[in-house]
Amino acid sequence: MLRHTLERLLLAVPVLFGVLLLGFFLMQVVPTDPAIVRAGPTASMEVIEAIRQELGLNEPLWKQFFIYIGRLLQGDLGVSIINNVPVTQELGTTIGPTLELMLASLIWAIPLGIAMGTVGAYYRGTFLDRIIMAASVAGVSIPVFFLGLTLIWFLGFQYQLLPFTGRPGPIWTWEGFKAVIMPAITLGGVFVGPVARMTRSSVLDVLGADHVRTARAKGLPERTVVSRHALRNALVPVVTLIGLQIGFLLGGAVVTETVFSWPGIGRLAVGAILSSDLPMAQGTIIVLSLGFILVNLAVDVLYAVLDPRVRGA
Amino acid sequence: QQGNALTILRVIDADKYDPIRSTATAAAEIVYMLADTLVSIDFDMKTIKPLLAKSWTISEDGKTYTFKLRDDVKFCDGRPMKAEDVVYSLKRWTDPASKSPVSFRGGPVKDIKATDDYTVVYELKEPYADLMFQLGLSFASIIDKASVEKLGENFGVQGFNATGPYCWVSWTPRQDFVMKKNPHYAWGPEIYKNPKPQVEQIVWRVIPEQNTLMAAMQAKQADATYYMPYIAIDTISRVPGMKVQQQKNYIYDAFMGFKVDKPVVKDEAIRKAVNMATNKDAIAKAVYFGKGAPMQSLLNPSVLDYDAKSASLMPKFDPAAAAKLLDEAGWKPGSDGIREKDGQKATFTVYGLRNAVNPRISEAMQADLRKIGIDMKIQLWDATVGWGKLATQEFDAFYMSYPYVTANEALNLYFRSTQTPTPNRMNWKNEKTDQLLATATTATDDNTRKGANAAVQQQLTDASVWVPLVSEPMWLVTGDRVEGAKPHGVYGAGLYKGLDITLKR
Amino acid sequence: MTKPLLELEDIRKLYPVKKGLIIQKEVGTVRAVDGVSFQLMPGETLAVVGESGCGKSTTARLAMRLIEPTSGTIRYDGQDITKATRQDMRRLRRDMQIIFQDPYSSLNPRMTVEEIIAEPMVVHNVGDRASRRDRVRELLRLVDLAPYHADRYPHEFSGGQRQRIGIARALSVSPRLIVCDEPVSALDVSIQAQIVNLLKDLQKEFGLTYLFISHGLAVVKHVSDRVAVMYLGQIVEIADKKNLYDNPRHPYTQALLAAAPEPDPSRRTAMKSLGGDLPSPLNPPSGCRFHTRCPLAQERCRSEVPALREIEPGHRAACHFAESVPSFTRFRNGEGIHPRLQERLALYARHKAALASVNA
Amino acid sequence: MSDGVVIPQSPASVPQPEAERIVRRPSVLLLLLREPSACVALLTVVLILLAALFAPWLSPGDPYGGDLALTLQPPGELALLGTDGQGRDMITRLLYGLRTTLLIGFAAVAFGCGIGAVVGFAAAYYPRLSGLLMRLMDVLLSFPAILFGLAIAAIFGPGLTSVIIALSIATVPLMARVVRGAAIVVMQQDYVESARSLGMSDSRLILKHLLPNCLSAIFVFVTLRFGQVILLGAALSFIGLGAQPPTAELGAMAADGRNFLFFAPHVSVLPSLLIFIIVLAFNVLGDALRDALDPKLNK
Amino acid sequence: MSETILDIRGLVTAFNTRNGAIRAVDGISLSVRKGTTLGIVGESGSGKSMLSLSVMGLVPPPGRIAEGQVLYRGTDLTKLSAAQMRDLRGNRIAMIFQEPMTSLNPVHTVGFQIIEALRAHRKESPARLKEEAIEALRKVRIPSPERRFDEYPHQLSGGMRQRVMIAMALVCKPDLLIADEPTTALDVTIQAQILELLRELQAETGMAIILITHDLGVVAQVADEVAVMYAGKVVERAPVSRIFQDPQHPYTIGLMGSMPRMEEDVDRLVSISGVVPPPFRLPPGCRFNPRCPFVGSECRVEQPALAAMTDTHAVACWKAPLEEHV
Ligand SMILES: Nc1ncnc2c1ncn2[C@@H]1O[C@H](COP(=O)(O)OP(=O)(O)OP(=O)(O)O)[C@@H](O)[C@H]1O
Ligand SMILES: Nc1ncnc2c1ncn2[C@@H]1O[C@H](COP(=O)(O)OP(=O)(O)OP(=O)(O)O)[C@@H](O)[C@H]1O
Ligand SMILES: [Mg+2]
Ligand SMILES: [Mg+2]
Ligand code: NI
Repeated sequence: MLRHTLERLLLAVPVLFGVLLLGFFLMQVVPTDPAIVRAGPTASMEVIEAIRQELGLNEPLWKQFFIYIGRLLQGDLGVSIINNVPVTQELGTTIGPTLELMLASLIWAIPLGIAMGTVGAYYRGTFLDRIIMAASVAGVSIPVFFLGLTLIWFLGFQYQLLPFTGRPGPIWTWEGFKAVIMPAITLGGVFVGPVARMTRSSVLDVLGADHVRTARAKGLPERTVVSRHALRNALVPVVTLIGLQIGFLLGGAVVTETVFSWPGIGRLAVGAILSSDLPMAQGTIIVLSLGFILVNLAVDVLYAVLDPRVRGA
Repeated sequence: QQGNALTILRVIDADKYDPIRSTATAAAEIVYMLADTLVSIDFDMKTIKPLLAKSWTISEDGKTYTFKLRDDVKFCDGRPMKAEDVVYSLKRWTDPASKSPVSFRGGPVKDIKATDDYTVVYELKEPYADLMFQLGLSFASIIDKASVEKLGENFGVQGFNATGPYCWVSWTPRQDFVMKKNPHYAWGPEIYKNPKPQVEQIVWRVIPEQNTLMAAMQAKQADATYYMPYIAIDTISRVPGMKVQQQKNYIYDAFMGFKVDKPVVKDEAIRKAVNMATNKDAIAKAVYFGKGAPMQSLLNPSVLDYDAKSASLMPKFDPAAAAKLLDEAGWKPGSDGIREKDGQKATFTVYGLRNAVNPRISEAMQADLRKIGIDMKIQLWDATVGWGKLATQEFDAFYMSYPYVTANEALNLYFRSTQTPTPNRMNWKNEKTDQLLATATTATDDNTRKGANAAVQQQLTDASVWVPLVSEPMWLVTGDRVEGAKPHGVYGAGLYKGLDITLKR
Repeated sequence: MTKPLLELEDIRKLYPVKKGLIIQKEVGTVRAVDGVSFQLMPGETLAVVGESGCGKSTTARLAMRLIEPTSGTIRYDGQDITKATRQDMRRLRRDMQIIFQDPYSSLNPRMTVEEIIAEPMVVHNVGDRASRRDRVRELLRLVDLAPYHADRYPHEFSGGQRQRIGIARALSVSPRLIVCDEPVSALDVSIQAQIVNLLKDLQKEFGLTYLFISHGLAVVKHVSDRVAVMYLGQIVEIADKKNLYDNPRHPYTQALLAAAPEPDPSRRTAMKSLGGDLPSPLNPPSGCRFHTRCPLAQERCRSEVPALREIEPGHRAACHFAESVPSFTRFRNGEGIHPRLQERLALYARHKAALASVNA
Repeated sequence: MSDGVVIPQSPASVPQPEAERIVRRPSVLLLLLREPSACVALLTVVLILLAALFAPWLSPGDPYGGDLALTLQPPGELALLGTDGQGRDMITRLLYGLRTTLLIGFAAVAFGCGIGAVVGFAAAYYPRLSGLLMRLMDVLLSFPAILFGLAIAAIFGPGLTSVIIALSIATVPLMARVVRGAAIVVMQQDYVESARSLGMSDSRLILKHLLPNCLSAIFVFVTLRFGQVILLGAALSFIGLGAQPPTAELGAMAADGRNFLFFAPHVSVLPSLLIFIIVLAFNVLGDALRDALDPKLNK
Repeated sequence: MSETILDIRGLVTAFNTRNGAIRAVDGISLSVRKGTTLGIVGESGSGKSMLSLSVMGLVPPPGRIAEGQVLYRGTDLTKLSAAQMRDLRGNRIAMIFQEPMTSLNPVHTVGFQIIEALRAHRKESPARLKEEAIEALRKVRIPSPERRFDEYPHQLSGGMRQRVMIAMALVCKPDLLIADEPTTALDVTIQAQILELLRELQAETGMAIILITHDLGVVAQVADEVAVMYAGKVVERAPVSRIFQDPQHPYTIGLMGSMPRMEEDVDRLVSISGVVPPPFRLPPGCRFNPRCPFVGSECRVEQPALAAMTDTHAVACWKAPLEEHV
């Protein structure tokens, strides 16, 4: 299993390289000149040219890429061309809040989604099932910012229950915990639906399986049958979905971070790409893609935990 | 609930807080509190008052400025400020070697030197009428040499040491900027009642989303902001405890500029027609919800050297006349309602930043212009890409809004032929303008300066290089804990030094 | 003497088993088919029997060159087709068709019966639209389906009917050889009997040659002329039907016969079955592959690979002791069916025939 | 023994074709219509399509010309659903916005799924290509869609084209996975083997056997993705990269209108609601299709 | 005569479907005595599995038991509460299924699944449970049961899995074992092993077995009594020897004839024409009539009841006894 994990890890390397390459060249085609960005709106041409020289932007493209990769291998992500802050430092300060936000969203969204899906599958075709499915479909149909602003309007402003202006501290502090609630509801809200739906169809499949009938024939109580024999087996596709949806979640994160002034990496990435802050944009792309790859790696490993048949392979 | 900290909300962060490295107003509003300048600018935006310099003299030929400094000024780290600090800071600003985008603001410097510990001599190669105002801008802040050298590129990113009423505590980009009271500070400009800061701590918080900002103010999660959306100002002013104040002398103007060498818009008739067809009153009402003033002149009436005569030359809103003008100039309506001349469609592309107002202004103008048969295509860009885009020659016209202190500054900045391609995005290269501006800039007497500036204003108004739109007012909103706050607004810095503010309880 | 229609000579199909995603390491080889040789005469039925996973389907696919053999030679009609080009193969494919086990997955659910049956003709450019249409109706009649079935989709049919459609498809281009990969295993006995009868009728009518794969010795006895018994990728015994059933010479064949339940309660035997399971074709046992389960295994069996050798004319077995293996006869002709039952069956058949003639 | 074979009395005893007929599985449409929620969804989709198609005829006003004197009017007599920040009639804007939004959805899904399907089939059919193709898809997949949107917008400038390109690219890897998965299952079916045994060409095999049997999986994915694409488009509009003014697009309208959210909620709420309805309808339809196409559920 | 363990009386199991109500089991009466085996044969879809699931109280929704009684040692199972039924299930009445590949949960170890069955009905210490489970594995002749205990189903061969299933079913020492086609998916050699095992275990424990199959050979080898089912009904019931000597129902005869035999060389098999009608389109009268060579006019009108011919032999056919034809 360790070997399995290691090999998956190795397999991720070319993907990561591809992401880097793609990211780098995408940034190159962006018609904005980073030198102008750095110089500011009222700078003169000479100043801009001087900055171009300084940033090495006059080097050929491939050379820039390899210089970049070379530095990357030494763990040097460069410094922001806008404010000279090392990219690693910026990433360091923003990744925490984003992780917190994602974690806070997933921690309720996944269990809730799974529970809803399971209940829906078990009571298939009943009114309860319909309600649950309607709710989960509705959940994936609302624009994220709309949900966020509505929450702010009601919970934050009308009833003044919760703060919504950023992250006063880590989520394990009381202030931080309160502040993360609304963003987490907003972001998690888009996640519950897909999880619930996938769980439902997956559990439904398994509920019809022979071994569930066997479990019933043994005289096990329904609760055990559903949790131990149906849900447990149904988790693999759910886990896959979660892995894939992490990417989608990021889209929501950018919006959520903006609405709630959450100082996360999503906003950093948007800002960096838009401002042609090449090193910073690259850095965020690496981190986000790496995150995605790692999550899916974890998913792979989780398969083996969930399904002994995968372990041998 | 924030204890004894004053929380100020704003919508955007600066990329760094080195006075000479950032032109953003978001930087200026912080730097003004962290550092001081030799002179201060009064609430009227016209009067220069002492600050670090208690007095000054200007030589007859207008080339030598001698400043007498206060002797009681201390940096945040407790070190007393001397003339050498001033010399270092000003040289750093004006020296071309420091590649600052704002060096030119220092004028044609010959030398800056200290004659004793408290005297600084600022020598120019030729007279520079704007100098005193420029010395009042945050770019000319006096900073600590040791700290600059120690932090290098990270000065204004990781730390800062200067003589402002507040000291750098921490900066989390895109989130919070925290500053605390400078314990030594007692040299606040006389425009304030109390020369000492009275708030222990100030937290500047970035809230990129307008609605959130508005809700946060109303939910009392913050104390002050001058970024309140215009639509909310009336509502807010009705909320008990909330105070809304307007800075009438605030100079921050929105305009549309033409690239005068581009097809279609190089035709003066088109430019004039656009000017006449744009309903500025409606824009001020609808887009600014009546909180902005329509601009009927090239420059802001509150600004030094504003020329009332050229303002009267500005054509009034009159779509019918505009249409007639176009007819006369040979622009005939085509089959689709868009005018044509010599096979050329009356269409042009406008670029601008995507901020709160530009989308709406541009759409309103687009509708106005369609009525007289001109097709305006809009392309708005996010703030960060936008500056790059606005440096290109891809577009025919652009939206811009800018803060300034004198007419001379504004005109020099935008209309000198040496300022192409940016910030002279109009590609306005006119010898007469250049000459007049040179005269105004080097004038040593007020009248010469005023006259030359007025002549430029008339020339530009006549050529319809700009379509002035709205003068954006500043509205300071404060919560019930705050007392003594008064909007200032120089270079967008709504609270300027932040003195006189106290927190109840 | 006629020459064989199909001849397999020492055919092997090995699947390397790799481990690892990047640095692939070969950890073994599945010897799915390991040196199989047989000849198939025109018009005869050769059955291949054996336990699940012994390589029957692989052999069938190899015979049709649907998969490439690792080594060995396949001759069709005297011509070596092992290295035939795609073009040549295409022409040959008209002559050989295949019928599959699973009647549910062998028909494309998105095609009508007509399209399915006509497809081989379309692919091989046989006839025009109208003639193909006629041919489809004719084939449907041939397999006891009605012409109006042509416009329906497979899901509208029962398993047996689908199998008939599969047979009709195979017959559409008038092949000479049909490979039947367990064509009746998935069907109910009653339907199985119908299909088996149909296959036999068709063979008689068109002189077809069948390679008939099955795991049921009973069915095989009913349809085949010769039988090959496979064990772990190899043929262990091949003989005429009569010889094989009356005088099996390989212990495995005997074990298979012994394990088949006898449909007569009066002769309940203690089912002396083989112990253990089929070993994995990955690393098959050394020597005689059957030695791990063979009741007669001796030291020699463990080390020495027995050759498939002729015991008597037309009867070959791969056992060192083929001659000395105790004789074993489980089923003797006529024995076992109670006379009363026999009468009943005859009566049933008569009534059925009478009813059929009335309806016709 | 006797030959008293009972001779059937009437021809009625001959097995009639009817008697033998196994009930036809009803068509997918019929199965869909059995489900009330699917009916409603289908009806909604049809209505939405019609509304978008006939927007110029249905709208009472001009989508681009507004009256700045009459901005942010609440729904009422003057304008049934009020006016927006430029004084334009909301109904008109919504109808035109619907057009653009559907265009984004259709275009992105068509391009993305088209390319994705080709890649997916290629990967399933040519195992040798599979590794390379799927790694490529992984690269696209690990590149967050929203960043794609940003980069594309930065290159081509914000606007419809960029949104469509970005969303198409983001759809490709997902579609490729779905198609590959479905195609591999189909490839294992005996009828594919049987088709191979006939020696037919690869193209015929893919078009005649593989594609039709993957269609249901494709169809379900497409309907669900359609909704997602519209939402992603709205998110892009939120950060200012969507359709540019004055183009009416629901996502952009909702995003721009949020500035008046607390004062003239209809400007943002109505387009949001419409997005919600579209996405909901397509989701429900997709789910119902999945059920209708699942042979397990209606045997 | 030994005690009757299970007595099914007029059992009807119905499904309400879109095509109308389907009676998958339509008025079946059967009984099994201690220590004996009842074989049930019939074509696919004749309701064999539904019958056994009805006994277990496991009819999948939307199916339900509509009529009749299932008397287990005199208690009517159809009247029991879910909890009471659960107590019996797996404990007194156990069941094994056709597909050993899918009937075990792939994500739990074999041992765990056996212990689970035990733990549902016995309160014992974990160590004791494990001991019993291993004992059960040993009983079904699984080599080195201690090692197998911790293995997952996919690590076992089909035959081994079926043994595990049997071990799991028998671990609580039930009175009645329902085996639904326990050997259909297995090779003949393995089938022989499993059948032998069942026979031995029955001799040892004296449990009653209901063995469902469609292989008449299997029935001949292990059943004491046979019930032939067609389209939800029992059409013939008799001791095994009678069924194989003197089948009365045309359907039974057809099945006998359809079976290829190794002891007989026949040119054509005697087959039954046609196919089983779908349950929602059953013909009027005798359900077999469209396929029956002996069909008469009465057959198309009225359903024959299962009538006793002798003490032990009952048949549902208007033409029975077929003697006069012989
Ligand atoms: N593509 C493949 N890769 C690896 N091993 C394979 C492959 N195809 C078949 N095998 C192995 O080859 C052996 C023979 O398989 P084959 O399908 O020919 O058996 P069979 O006799 O037809 O079995 P059954 O009766 O179950 O159909 C099996 O052990 C199988 O696992
Ligand atoms: N969920 C259901 N809905 C409707 N009808 C059903 C359902 N489940 C089973 N049936 C019907 O019940 C009848 C009996 O099915 P059952 O599984 O008992 O047959 P069987 O004799 O066990 O067949 P096999 O030999 O294939 O296992 C079938 O005709 C089937 O159509
Ligand atoms: Mg096979
Ligand atoms: Mg069954
Ligand atoms: Ni008779």
